[in-house]
Amino acid sequence: MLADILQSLPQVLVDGIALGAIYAVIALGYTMVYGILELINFAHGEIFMTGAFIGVAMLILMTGMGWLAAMPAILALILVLVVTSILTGFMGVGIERMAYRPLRNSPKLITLISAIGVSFLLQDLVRFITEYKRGNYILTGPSMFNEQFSIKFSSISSSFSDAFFKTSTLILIIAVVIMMIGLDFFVNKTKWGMAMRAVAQDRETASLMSINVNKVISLTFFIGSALGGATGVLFAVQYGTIDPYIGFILGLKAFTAAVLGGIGNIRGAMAGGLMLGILEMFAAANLQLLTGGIFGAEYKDVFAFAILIVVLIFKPEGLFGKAVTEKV
Amino acid sequence: GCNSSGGSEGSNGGGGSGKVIKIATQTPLSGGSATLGESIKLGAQLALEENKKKFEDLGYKLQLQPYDDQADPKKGVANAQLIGSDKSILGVVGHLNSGVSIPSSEVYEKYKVPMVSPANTATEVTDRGLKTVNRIVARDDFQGPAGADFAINKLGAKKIFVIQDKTAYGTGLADAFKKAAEDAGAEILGYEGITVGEKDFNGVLTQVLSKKPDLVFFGGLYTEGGQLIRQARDKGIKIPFMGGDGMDSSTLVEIAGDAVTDVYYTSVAADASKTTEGKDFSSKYKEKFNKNVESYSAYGYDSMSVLLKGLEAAIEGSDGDLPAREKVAEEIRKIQDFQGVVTKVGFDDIGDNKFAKVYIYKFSEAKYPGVQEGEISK
Amino acid sequence: MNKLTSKLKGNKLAQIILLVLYVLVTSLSLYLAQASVTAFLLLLFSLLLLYYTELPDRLKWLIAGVVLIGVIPFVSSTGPGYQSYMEVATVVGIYVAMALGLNIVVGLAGLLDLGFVAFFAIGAYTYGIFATGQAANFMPFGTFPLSGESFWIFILIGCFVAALFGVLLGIPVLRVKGDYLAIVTLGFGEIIRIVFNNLDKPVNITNGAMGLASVKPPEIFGYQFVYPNQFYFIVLAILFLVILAVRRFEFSKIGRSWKAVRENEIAAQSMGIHLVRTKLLAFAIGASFSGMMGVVFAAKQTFVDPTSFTLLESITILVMVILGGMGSVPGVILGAAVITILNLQVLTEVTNYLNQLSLDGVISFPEALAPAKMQRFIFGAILIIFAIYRPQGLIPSKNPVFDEESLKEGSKKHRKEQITVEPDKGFQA
Amino acid sequence: MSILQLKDINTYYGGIHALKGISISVEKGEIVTLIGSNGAGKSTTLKTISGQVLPKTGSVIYEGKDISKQPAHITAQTGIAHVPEGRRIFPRLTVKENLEMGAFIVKDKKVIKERMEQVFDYFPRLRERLTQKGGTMSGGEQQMLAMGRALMSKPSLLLLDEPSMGLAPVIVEQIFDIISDLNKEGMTILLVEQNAFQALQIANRGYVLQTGEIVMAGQGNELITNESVREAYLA
Amino acid sequence: MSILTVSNLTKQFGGLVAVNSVDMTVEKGSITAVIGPNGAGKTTFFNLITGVYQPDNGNVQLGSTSLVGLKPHEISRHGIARTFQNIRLFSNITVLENVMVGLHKQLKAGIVGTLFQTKKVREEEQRAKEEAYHWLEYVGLAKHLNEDAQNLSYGAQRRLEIARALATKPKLLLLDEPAAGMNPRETRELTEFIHRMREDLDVTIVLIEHDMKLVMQISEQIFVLDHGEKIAEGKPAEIRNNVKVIEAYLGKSAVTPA
Ligand SMILES: Nc1ncnc2c1ncn2[C@@H]1O[C@H](COP(=O)(O)OP(=O)(O)OP(=O)(O)O)[C@@H](O)[C@H]1O
Ligand SMILES: Nc1ncnc2c1ncn2[C@@H]1O[C@H](COP(=O)(O)OP(=O)(O)OP(=O)(O)O)[C@@H](O)[C@H]1O
Ligand SMILES: CC(C)C[C@H](N)C(=O)O
Ligand SMILES: [Mg+2]
Ligand SMILES: [Mg+2]
Repeated sequence: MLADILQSLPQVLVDGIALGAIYAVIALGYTMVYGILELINFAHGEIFMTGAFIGVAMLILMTGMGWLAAMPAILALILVLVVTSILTGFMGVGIERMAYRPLRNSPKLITLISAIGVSFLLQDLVRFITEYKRGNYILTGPSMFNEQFSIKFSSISSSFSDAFFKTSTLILIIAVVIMMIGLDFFVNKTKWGMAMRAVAQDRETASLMSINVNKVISLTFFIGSALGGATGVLFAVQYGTIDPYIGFILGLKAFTAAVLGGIGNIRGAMAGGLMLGILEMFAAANLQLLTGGIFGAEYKDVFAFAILIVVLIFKPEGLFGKAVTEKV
Repeated sequence: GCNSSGGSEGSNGGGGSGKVIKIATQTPLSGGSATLGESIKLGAQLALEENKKKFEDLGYKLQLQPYDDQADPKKGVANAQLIGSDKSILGVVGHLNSGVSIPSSEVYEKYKVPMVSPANTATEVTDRGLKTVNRIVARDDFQGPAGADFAINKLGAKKIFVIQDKTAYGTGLADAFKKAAEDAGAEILGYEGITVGEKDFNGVLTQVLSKKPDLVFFGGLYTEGGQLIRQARDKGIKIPFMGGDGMDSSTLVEIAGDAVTDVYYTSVAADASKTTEGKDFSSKYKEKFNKNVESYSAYGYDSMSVLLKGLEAAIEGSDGDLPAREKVAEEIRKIQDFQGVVTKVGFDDIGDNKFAKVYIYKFSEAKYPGVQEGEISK
Repeated sequence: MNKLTSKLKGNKLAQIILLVLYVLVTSLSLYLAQASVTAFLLLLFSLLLLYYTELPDRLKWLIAGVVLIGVIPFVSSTGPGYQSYMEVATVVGIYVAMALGLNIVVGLAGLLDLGFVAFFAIGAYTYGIFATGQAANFMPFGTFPLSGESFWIFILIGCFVAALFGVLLGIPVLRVKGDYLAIVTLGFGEIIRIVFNNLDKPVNITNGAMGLASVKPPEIFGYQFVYPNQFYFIVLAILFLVILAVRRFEFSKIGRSWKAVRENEIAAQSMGIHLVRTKLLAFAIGASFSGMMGVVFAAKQTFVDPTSFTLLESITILVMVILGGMGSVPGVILGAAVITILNLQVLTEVTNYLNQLSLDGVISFPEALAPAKMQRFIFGAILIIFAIYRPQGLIPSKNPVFDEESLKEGSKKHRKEQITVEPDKGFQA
Repeated sequence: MSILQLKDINTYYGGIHALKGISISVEKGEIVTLIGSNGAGKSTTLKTISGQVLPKTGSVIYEGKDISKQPAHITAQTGIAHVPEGRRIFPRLTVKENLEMGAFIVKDKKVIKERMEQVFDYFPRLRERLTQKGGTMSGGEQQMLAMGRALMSKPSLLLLDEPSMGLAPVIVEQIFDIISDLNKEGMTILLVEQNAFQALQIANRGYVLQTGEIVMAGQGNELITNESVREAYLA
Repeated sequence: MSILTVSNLTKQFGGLVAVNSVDMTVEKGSITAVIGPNGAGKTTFFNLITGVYQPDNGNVQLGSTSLVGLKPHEISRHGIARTFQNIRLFSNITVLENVMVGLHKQLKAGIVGTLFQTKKVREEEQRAKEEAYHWLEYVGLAKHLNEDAQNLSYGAQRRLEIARALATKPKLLLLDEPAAGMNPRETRELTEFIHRMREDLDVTIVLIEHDMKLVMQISEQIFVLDHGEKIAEGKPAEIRNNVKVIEAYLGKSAVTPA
């Protein structure tokens, strides 16, 4: 049994990291907004989804105009990523303005309702536009970066099998790593990053420090949503097909990842995302083996959630969250 | 028991040119499988409108009342209550999903509203022996074995990996397939479930990769199916895939792209373009709705036609009153040889269609529909 | 207008007269214009008006009882819409009870729970498994399905089993706080659903995704409950008990300790409140309401399957609580009613109506914008609008107002009992 | 010349009329103190100046400019630093980061460093605790941090809201010394205190606030000896 | 007779020793003050006694029972009540209910009794209201009974905390800086009030305070902490003149009080 598990481990890791990377970046968006407003921004999954649609729409458009063929694919992708993240970034800012800002001094949970509302609204809006334009809201983009690779783990040791993946997986992982490093640097090492953390802890006092609180909050939404949108594009390229409802499930998982890592903690979100991705993949591939066929892949979420719960029981502040003992 | 709701038949709105008889459709008009649901509704609408004249002559005004079950059992049941309590509704065409049909039909049975399903394949739909429930397509315990037979005897599959989507439909079909395949001597290497709505099935596929089967069977719908096939091919899994009527959709091809080659599917829906009646229907449909037919359009049409036939029989001798629902249900069940545009219909004692067939298709290129490879009747 | 309201204020007789008049008019219009949803909704609205009158509580309860037990079933009973109105009312009742349960957890004890529907599922399955042949798969003794007469006991059993699970969930969960709690409960909800969806192997307990069909309807002395108008009364009775219980808990030692824990855990503890027990009690009691309604739901649907218990369902219940006004019993009732009616009746009716229009060719929509498909959009928009314009909820929670005069008298006793020195002026600036 | 002038300020919290037509002036280089009992509106006055709450009517003139409608973060950039009641340090930022926040608009790292050194001269305890999270410091330590943070912006007008609250006598003494020192170095200070005696001792002038109104004004030493002030606030 | 005996009590936060081997004995019925510079560990000391933090070492004994390892609510049941340096009221409930929470452990109502509103439960509830009201009268907040706690002024909130603590019928009452934020006159009233509490209620009081006037007037015994260690204990007169205390805490001016 162990041998079987080992055998497929390289493949599980590659797939798990790819999925986990996506969770991780979406989780960042949750964590950032949570960190600053203590709001579970339910709409974030939908921003991700919108990003995916914008990206695919652009790619389809570019294919139609023959541009995609004319320029190196990677350049096209970068272009799409940049444009999409700017668009979704502004979208995030707009959502905050209209749906959250008016509620800033209201009870915390009511903003959650507004967020759920935005989430429904966006789902239907995207659905409507896509369906209107294409007659079907399940959208499949032009296929890109489909070259297949395999890493020859078997040559390292015969107890491993080779791992197969596509170019897009590689691109996805590289892009995500760049985004994360950039963000980590921004938040922890720059002044605006520090301002974000200060606003997160005490808005009123932050404003006494010459910080424009609204601007900082907008900035936070911009960055989080831009990252989310860009991830959407990467997701679409990796998985090919998208629909308006992908944001819900992925958002949920990503939020779980954020909590696993310690919500509000940027590195935690990254680690939590990767961990969740790998765990899920591992469970789907091996639960059957591990339980002698009693539980199968359908229990993978149970497995993931169970681990989450166990982690939180022993470390209630998440993996990377610092236990802040309340000063009494 | 004591039926306290019965009572007053009351005066129904209607008036004017005879009594209003409504026939409901209940299919998903929004959400994931709205396209299929819509096509059933439109097919049914077409049939109803063609029959309007006839019923007007009998002194009744026919009306279509479409409901949206959102492919959600709870919604289906809630709507069924509405349908049941609307006395002018004398029949239902629906649903698309067995998972919705099963609970909703419990309500129909309560109110004695006859239902004819154009698409449900799960065995439990009729196996409960409800008097009001009928379907015109084949059952999963016919479809599954037919697929298994084809996989083993035609494709030579010996080691099979079964995946299903953990819905009422997917489980039912996959179970039926698995059982038949095992009986026929194939080895089932794995039996796994995936989650509807997700997009990454690499975990399960890793198992497929390491178990090295020579065929994968998927019990589920095209959205997940397409994704599954595509990701399998990306992993270098080149063996044939097979699925059931849930894969019978042009969207499957869109999603899977070239990966769709070497995919087989059984379907309970005939290709309408094969017969002249079917072709006529398609062009009528296209003309009226400016849309191409989907696999279940014609079944929506035939279901409605069968239903109206039963209704017509029930009306005889009802003296211009609304016929009782029980009567309509009885008359429908009595139908033994009705010729529709895509299928002949004759119900057995639990409401299954004796003439239902299973068709086997293959995608050899990225084009829908696939090429028909076989047609199996009971 | 303003003048009118100010005149009405304080004038109880006028309020009663107007209310009765209102009920009469709406009842009459429902009675006459049979399938009128508007009339039905307007009649329901009278309950809200009743809430805002200044009548004594007992009278309010009495009037509400008369309207709910007598007027509504009676005036809607004659027409074709009868069962569907009763169905809507029944479902509203089920959701109200659940929302009230969640309100204890979220609104009173301040524990954010995103997996609340799990308890509903547990209730539903508890009855579903034993009231179908399912139980025979794993129970070596007994004959299944149990008869519909067991339903009544199962209401209690569902209540207890759900409460038990509430405690089971609570134990591990108590270490985590705030939004961590939210995600753990969410995980719990999902786990329960997935397990129910898959427990057809190795032993077939829940029949997996196929669900449990033909659940026995309730029965008593050979009288079967099958139709919505019958379930309406079952739900009404349970709901009455639930509201009574909630009210009593809220203004009791237990309710105060919930609120204390919500407001400040450390201070609550130092007042002698057992944190763990208090939270577990909130989980258990909240869950038990859901469990009871789960049983009713299973019997009403005569079918149970896991798709009825998704995360979206939990979120919807949470929306009812927050939108209605956290911690506010009338608010939560209104919230649950509004959301359910909106989803079940208004949006459906509106879309049906628009559908009919487009079928008749009166108007035409682009396919993608078909009204049936825009429900989420409309719902989302409504949520945002409500949130922004009623951030405290539809009926914000109010703290009880104590009558100072009566307390003044009573407090003298305590003075004599414990304190020797007259402490009257003292510490006052 | 007045560095700060409040003219007939009326401030409300919802329906609560917290400031009822207050007029105050502060000359450059002065220490002015506001005293008054709980809820008199002292904190509200400071908040109105720094822009945390907006007055309904009246004007706040700072260096000749009306800033009464100016948002807090702009006001903070113009040389007014506000040490809020209850310290309000950032609990999850370290001591060092808290101080850096004080100099948010300063771009030059070197300047920040210099100022931090000056703050450490006033409050050596802060140097020892550079990496401790603000939220875990004791009450007194937090007060030092809050003042240090305000000094990081080198304000020309410092608003202090009960800086001695909860501090050890020896620290209170220090704080008052520091206030005097800062003042000697040219900083103008508006001081709100419950500790009226000490406040009036170092103040040039004082105002007495009572339920949102100024009931008395005068030189610091005048007020100390005033009978009714003694009765009400000094006891 | 001593009511509270603390021995060798120690608490560390990371590398910081917040309370270091502190011994202390408090006489029943006395008023005792704990003073010391900011960050000396006074509040931490209270937290250790009330179970909010668990000590790393040492023992806390109330009468003859050891409190170490007990949860805060259990300690409260043993008869210790406290107020908090950073006010911790139940902000969104009424003033009267805040005090009623203090009565929590004296009320016997259980789930069943509550559900059925038995006569006993109803009567108990009525008595609780009256008693809570009585405590409000006692601290002079009676007229605010129906206000939300958060809407009280700062001084009133401090008083409410005391009323809430008194409602638990403590044998030992710990007050963490009760005079903070009060002006001298209010402080003087508080001083009288504390005296009166002791007389009326037969309660032992330990308080942390930086207002030396109050401390010197009121306390029979003073303990001085610095850097977590006890550096002095004694009568006010002794402490006032203790060189170590003057240096670490009082400052020069305190030697000649105003
Ligand atoms: N955020 C607020 N919302 C509503 N009312 C408030 C608010 N802040 C202060 N108040 C009210 O405004 C009045 C003045 O309060 P303020 O805080 O300015 O008094 P203060 O003189 O600083 O008192 P203290 O000595 O207690 O700090 C008080 O009646 C207070 O209750
Ligand atoms: N939860 C905690 N985590 C880390 N350090 C803490 C914690 N609580 C207290 N400390 C530290 O322990 C020391 C003692 O703090 P404590 O609050 O007991 O001081 P105090 O004597 O009450 O001071 P003050 O008079 O200013 O309130 C301080 O240096 C403080 O920073
Ligand atoms: C559309 C089809 C996949 C429906 C399926 N045959 C069912 O019974 O649910
Ligand atoms: Mg103040
Ligand atoms: Mg302290």
